[in-house]
Amino acid sequence: MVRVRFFASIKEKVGKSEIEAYISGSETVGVLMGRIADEYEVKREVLINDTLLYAVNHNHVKSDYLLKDGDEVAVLPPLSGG
Amino acid sequence: MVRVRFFASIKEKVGKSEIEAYISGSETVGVLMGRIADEYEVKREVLINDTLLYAVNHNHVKSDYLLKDGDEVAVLPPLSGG
Amino acid sequence: MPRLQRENFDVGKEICALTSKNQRTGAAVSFLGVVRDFSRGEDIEKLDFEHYPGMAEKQLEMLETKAMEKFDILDCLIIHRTGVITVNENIVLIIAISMHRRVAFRACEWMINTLKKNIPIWKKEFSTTGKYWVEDHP
Amino acid sequence: MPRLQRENFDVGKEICALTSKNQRTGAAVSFLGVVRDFSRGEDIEKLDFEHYPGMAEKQLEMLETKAMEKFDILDCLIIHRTGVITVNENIVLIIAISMHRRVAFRACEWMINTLKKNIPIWKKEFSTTGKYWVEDHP
Repeated sequence: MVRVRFFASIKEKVGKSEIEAYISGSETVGVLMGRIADEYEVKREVLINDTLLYAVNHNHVKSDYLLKDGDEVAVLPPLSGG
Repeated sequence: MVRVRFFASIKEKVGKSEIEAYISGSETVGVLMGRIADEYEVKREVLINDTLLYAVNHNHVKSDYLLKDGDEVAVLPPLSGG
Repeated sequence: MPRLQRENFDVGKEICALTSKNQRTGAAVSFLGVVRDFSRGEDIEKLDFEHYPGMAEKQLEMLETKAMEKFDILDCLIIHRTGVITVNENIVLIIAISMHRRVAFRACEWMINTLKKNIPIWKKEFSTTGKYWVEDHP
Repeated sequence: MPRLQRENFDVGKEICALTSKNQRTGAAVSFLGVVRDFSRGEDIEKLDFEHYPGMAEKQLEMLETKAMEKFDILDCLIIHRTGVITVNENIVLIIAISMHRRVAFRACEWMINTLKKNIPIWKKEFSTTGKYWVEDHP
């Protein structure tokens, strides 16, 4: 089980700020995003595109990062602090 | 007649903060400095060297600047504001 | 230690607190970001800043640590506000202090550039015609 | 308008005064120079700043004008203190405000660099071993 958090525009598109998801064996962030898109009926491009960043346990990761049980995953739309 | 002002280390070396000097026809800042050095018995290098800047009427000038009557000339040792 | 806070900050007090802690300080360079009244051709009324609690704080700490490693500075500080901020109000303050000025300029500019790229903070603009998340790096 | 003054200045107040005059301001970059306790291998007690009255003010005004012409900034301000200044006290403050941060960094750094080269101000260092005019550009 992993916790998945959405922020800003992604949160509005998915309609949730966080969900929980089961992961099967060795699953990457990218694969998980595909499954979530299907399950929550949002287009895959919403959760998988070049402008997004991903984080696992508060660290930036790439979409091929291998998840493990208990991870906190986050989908970060283009940052605009400052 | 021109007014000549000295600052910081130059003022201490010449022993004066300002003097008045007659100028003859078309005289440059450099030529005037040579005459002042002789008259006030300081080495020519004190008033003529590559680290100095000159100003006439509050504008930076080169040593070949032609003086005219009533000018205010200044000898500026290396600046160290800020 | 960086700060992420709703309240405003006092720019002079923060710079002074940093410089007076270190007698070697010769230069303090600061960047202050404030809300512009105009953006992308629209009149702005206010901004609303959302952040990722936990990650934003952690990444800001890492940013200060990296700045100290990367540049010959004596200290640095980042303060970023969250929530609703209106026109002409402070958003972010970044200070770098050093013995000589050049590195303080480099460090301060590097920190604000890196903050914009790495820190999970998002800005919603409320203009006279609507509201939208800002999703580019001007 | 630049200022050459004996009194100290309030950094936050000066930055705030400048940014609040212009609602287009997105960025304010400031450089604050303070007296270091250590210079050229000697412990410093205080500095004494002499200037060329008339010329210093005029050249500072020209410096602000040139910065406005050279960079896409909204406004700028230079304040330099004169007379005796002790360790950790403020010497000089330079502020540049702009819509976007990059030009404010460039303008602020250019102004302090140019001030050091062009403005007739001289600094005498009083160290534990003696006093001397500073005659180089570190």
